[in-house]
Amino acid sequence: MSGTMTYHFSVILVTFGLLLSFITYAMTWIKRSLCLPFAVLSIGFLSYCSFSLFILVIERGPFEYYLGGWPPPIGIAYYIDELNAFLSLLVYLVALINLLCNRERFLEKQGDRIGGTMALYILFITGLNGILLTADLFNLYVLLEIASLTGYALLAIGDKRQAPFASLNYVFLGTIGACFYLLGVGYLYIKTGSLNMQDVSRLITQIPKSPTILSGFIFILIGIWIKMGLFPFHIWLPRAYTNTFGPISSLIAPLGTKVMAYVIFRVILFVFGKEFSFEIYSLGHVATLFGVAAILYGAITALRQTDLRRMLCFVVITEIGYIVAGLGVGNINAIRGSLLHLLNDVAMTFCLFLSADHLIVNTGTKIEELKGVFQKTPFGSSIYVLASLSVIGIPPSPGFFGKWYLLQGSLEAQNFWVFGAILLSSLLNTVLFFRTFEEGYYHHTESPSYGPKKTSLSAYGGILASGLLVVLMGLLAHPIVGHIVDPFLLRARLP
Amino acid sequence: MDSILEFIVGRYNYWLYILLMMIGLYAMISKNNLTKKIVGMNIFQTAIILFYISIGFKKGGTIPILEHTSHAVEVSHFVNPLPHVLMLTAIVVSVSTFGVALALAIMIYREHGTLEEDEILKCLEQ
Amino acid sequence: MNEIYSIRPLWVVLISLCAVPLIISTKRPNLRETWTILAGVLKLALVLSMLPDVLSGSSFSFNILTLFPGLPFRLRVDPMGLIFALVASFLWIVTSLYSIGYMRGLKEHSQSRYYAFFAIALSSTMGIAFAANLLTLYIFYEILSLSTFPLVTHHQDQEAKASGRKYLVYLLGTSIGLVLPSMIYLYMRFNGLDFRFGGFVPAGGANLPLNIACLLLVFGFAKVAIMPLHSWLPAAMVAPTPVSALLHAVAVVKAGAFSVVRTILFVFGEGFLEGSWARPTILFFASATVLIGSLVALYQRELKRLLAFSTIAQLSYIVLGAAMLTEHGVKGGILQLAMHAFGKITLFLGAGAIFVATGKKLVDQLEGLGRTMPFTFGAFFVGALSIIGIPPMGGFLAKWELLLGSCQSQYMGIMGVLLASSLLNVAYFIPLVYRAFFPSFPVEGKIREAPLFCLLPMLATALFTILLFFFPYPFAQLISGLWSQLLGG
Amino acid sequence: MGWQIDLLILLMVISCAIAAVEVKDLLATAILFGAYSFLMCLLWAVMGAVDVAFTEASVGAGVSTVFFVGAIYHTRRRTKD
Amino acid sequence: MRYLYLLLVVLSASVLFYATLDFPQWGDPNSPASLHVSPVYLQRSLEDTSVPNVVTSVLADYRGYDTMFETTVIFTAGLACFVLLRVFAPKMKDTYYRHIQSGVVLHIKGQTTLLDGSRDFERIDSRWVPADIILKTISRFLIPFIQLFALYVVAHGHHSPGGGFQGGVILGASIILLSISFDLRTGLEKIHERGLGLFSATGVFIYTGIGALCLILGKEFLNYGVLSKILPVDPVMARSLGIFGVEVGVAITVMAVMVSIYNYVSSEGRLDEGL
Repeated sequence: MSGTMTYHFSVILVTFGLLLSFITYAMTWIKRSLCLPFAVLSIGFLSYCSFSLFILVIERGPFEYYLGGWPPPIGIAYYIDELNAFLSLLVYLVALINLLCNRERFLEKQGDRIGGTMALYILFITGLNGILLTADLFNLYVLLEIASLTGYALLAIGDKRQAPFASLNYVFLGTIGACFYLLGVGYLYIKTGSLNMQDVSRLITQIPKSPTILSGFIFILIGIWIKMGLFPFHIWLPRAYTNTFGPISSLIAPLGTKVMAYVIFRVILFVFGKEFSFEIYSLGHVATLFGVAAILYGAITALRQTDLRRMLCFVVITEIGYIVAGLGVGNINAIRGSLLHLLNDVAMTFCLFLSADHLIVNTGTKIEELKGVFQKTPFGSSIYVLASLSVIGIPPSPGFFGKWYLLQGSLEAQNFWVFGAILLSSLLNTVLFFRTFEEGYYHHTESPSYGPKKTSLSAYGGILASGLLVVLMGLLAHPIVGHIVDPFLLRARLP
Repeated sequence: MDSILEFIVGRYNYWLYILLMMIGLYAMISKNNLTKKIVGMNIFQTAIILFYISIGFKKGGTIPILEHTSHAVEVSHFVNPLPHVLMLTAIVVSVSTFGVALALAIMIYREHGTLEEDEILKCLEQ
Repeated sequence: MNEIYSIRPLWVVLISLCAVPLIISTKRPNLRETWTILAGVLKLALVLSMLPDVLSGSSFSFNILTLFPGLPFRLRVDPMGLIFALVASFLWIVTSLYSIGYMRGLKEHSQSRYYAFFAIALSSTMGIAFAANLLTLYIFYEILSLSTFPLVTHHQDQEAKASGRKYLVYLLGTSIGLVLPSMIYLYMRFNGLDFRFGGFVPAGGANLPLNIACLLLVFGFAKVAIMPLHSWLPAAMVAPTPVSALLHAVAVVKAGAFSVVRTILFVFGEGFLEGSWARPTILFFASATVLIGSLVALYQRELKRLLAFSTIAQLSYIVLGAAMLTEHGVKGGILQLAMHAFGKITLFLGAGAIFVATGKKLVDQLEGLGRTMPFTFGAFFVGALSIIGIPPMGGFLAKWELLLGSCQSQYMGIMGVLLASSLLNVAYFIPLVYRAFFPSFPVEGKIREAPLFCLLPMLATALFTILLFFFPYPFAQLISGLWSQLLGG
Repeated sequence: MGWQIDLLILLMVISCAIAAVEVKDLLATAILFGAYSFLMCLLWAVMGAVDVAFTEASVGAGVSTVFFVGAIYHTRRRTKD
Repeated sequence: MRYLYLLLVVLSASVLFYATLDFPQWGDPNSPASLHVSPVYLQRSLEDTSVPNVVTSVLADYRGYDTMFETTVIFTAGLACFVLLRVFAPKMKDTYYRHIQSGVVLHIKGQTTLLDGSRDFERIDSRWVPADIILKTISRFLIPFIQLFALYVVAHGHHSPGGGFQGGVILGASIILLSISFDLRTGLEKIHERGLGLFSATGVFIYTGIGALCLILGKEFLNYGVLSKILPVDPVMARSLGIFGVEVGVAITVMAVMVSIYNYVSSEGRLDEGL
């Protein structure tokens, strides 16, 4: 029994996610005060499940799960390997820490609608989790829709004037992205007849030079790149993440774009195959071009921003640029670097947004309003400094390791565009973040009249936990690459 | 000569679906009124559903409902059911997005008093 | 030459890090200062405990964790590292005592932050000293520049902001912009960055990218303040004096010099550098720095800026010594690393004492202070002599070795540079001290000596500069051991 | 005979779509949008997708038109472009 | 700016057109799509699930997981409208009462509670338009039949086109018809917001619950065959019953969500008087 029980573990994660979110919503009509504690408990339980799933996968290696008992081409299958189990663990950790850290602010902001918001919160994470684990192209579309629908609703909570309009723009661009993805899947379906990833990749190799497969490839890529917020399609990202409610931006900013970045790797390496997409469709040049453009655009526009959280959004765009540039370079070190950067980036962006949100609560959203914040909340600002140093890429932090592999890969591939762009953006990031440090550090008032706003103990605990997560990811960089990233690359038959 | 005609007859449907998609996409991108954009979005989604259904269509195939007969099922008599299942989901997804977009439009109207994008952008600037 | 695998080097690095939480948490100033000094004493004791084994030729090493395949985060104690560690840890104790007097004398604000970042800076200096490969050195190098930033900008005023910005642009910019790419290139080519006697780059210096990598590394470690990238050092003089005393005379700039010597001797080695065009360029820039540094020091009005430019000149001695690649040249360079530390720290402590006692900063304000502050100016005179290289002071030994080395190497021009710069040293130090003792006009006003806490450390370092001339016990033996391994290794 | 009907309905669908997008009055858009959905459902019925046609008729033509009219009721009816 | 959009649209149209060159003929029976997986569905549907309508069997059994997430999507839409639009704060508002016999209208300022007691006063909306009597009687007459038809559609999903979604929507539409022809308050009296919320949650809960039940009984998630352990039927009938149970769950959720979205959209979240 225990053998099958652990085998079923993968689907428990998503199923209980759904069940618990329905109960959380039902709680608003049964006993409204129970909603928040119930949500916190359920996310805690889900994180425990995802942790044990991760341990299970590390021990027994990847495995497949047939939904409804039907083998893949007929039914839908799950495929769980080390990388997506670890990423789903990160998703749950981020959600748990974020909720623990901002419980009071959610309650104070949403009041009686807290049950619905918490249900959306859990559904968002379950949707992301489903995207990570599924091995069926159409199921990926449906989960994509759940994640973005909950994303639209959550992002609309925020200041009344800006958030709904930003969220509606996100709806339009997100729907275009999802429909392009659906169109791409349709094109693959019309030529291959199946929807399972492995099945489709097996059939595609038999019909290499077909315009339908090529345009299917193009549309799937464009669709996911819109959801990822890559450079030319990033228009929705800064406005959506800046005007929303603080804790929600620190939930969606680190997770939304990164899970879609994982989908890019899954689709290119496992559905179309690396040699297929790089040689025949010359993806390398396109991805490098877009990646470098994203890096430079993100770094330069971030310098011009006056609002702190808007500046961080452009940092997110730069990070996405790193990941895509690494994919564009194509050799094993660069892809290893971009995958590692993807994992580290979840922790870094989360810690950055959480601590920046803490600073914004105490001072104001503009950067020059950050005067003397280092003295006012020394603890929150030190975690903010830790996170930004990791984004710049100071050695002991996780950001450095990702950059190291990316630089090494691009040097081996003689791709000096990517090499130069990464170095230049690190320097621009340094200037960027030290500008905020100067604001916070220099305006030292002799008698600090105002202490930090009544931030509760759990808020400090949450920020500390996110800081520890970043430090841990830094120290564990080598084992992460060894046990999680390399097996994924091995299975993708990379040279 | 008839091969070209036959080629066209075999594909004019897809070209008209593409035209429909582009109407939706164009409306969604270029229209100034937010409600018009929402309508464009829905047209775009239904056009893709149309494309999927036409993948499954077979000439001479009836609706995929089988009777309890003795002999084996002749596959070419029935239309391919898989796209229909997929498109049931897509329709529900398009209605849900439609509902959420309308809710957002109402929120925007409650705050800004207008649904014209240029007026909203102007008063967001101050 | 056996390898002892022990955790001691890690303890040396971690001691002051453990002191940081204690420093931040204690409220009472006296208890807080005792933590700093206790950490300093413990660190020195641990470093000294490693001395006998290293002298007998063995070396300690400790593997903390693997960062990249074939590139561990590894500490390894060898004679050169030990010299630098000895100097830094001893002078940390001296400077902590001094800064108690200084900070209390001027009633500076947020002193616990000051001591905490001081401790972090020292632990990263130890890390640089004991780094076993280029990446570990780079990691500690970055932490050092970040932890010294709040110290340099301690006064948090407009001037501190400008100099802090320049400090960071130079140090972080060059380390990310220049050192990182060359390090990655080396790792890519030799997939390993461990320091090895005689360098791990194969002989044959005609290879262009390797030359460029060598130059990038030498100029990347901008803390050594070679001419084009030197202007952060005078700007950093806005810091409180104990910071400029320890950091900008001993820890930070010596870390830069130490890293450059590591790259020249332990990464590229003489096999590669003999034929390469990188070596003459380094020599040219270093000698240019020596001459121009000393010349500019002549025209400085502010005492600390004068000392800063003299430090820039003296640092390039070390680079010159290493780049000569002759036995005496290398010995002289490393000896200079130690001797200059003691000499220069005495000068800076003297300048601080004058500032605490009289609040005077400019050179020509020092007229006639020697009469009323005999001890300060006595120590100042001793330090100046050691910098110039007059026999009874330690500095002479280093200069002597350097001159011998320049004879051995085929670049005779270096001897001329060294002699000219010694003359320039005399030109800007001796008149200053002379005018202090024999003023041209009588000095009015009652000026008392500096507080005891400032005087004692200064006199101690002055005493040491003299002692080191007669018993250069630990450094001479360490260097001779080092050279035999370089040749033998 | 089949493909002529199919082409005719398709052309009507396209004209409904263009009209729905171009007309200025939102209520007219709602009605046209309902007609568009209904014709679409007709097209699918012709193509044998009976389930999907039924759903589109009830969901597309029915409920979303009601939501659309409800939303217009609370916002403005005239549009600028 | 308009030409840039036009250019974008034409560009994507050209890529789409470029792809159609390689498409199989429209409606050609042996196109790859209808040869690879769909024959399996057609042939095995009857003996696996004894459900003649292949679409329903694929919908709820072979690819039942998709439909579960589809129901979650519709549930999320209801949730989003609740979170975004619902306003709980009762604004102090004027209320209007009309004396039924004489037609006199009382305008009471700022008092929200109902005027107590007398039956000869009826509450009316501020923008009161007398609901057309013809409309009211017809809708009162029609609604039961619509609901009956809806239940038929849900129940008969196995044999004829229809099923959970269509039935749920029609059921919801009947209640919306009630709210439109009378006014939202009467619609709310028939099924209150609390009921709608609970219904939408229980519907999806039923669907996922059945799947979890199969999991607990040992087989994979949503594998209805294993229900034969607890139901006195053979695995094939168990599958068909599983499909029916799932369809009922879907119908409940869709009905509740459609009505609640209408309520929130038409009254801007205040749930006072609708259209």
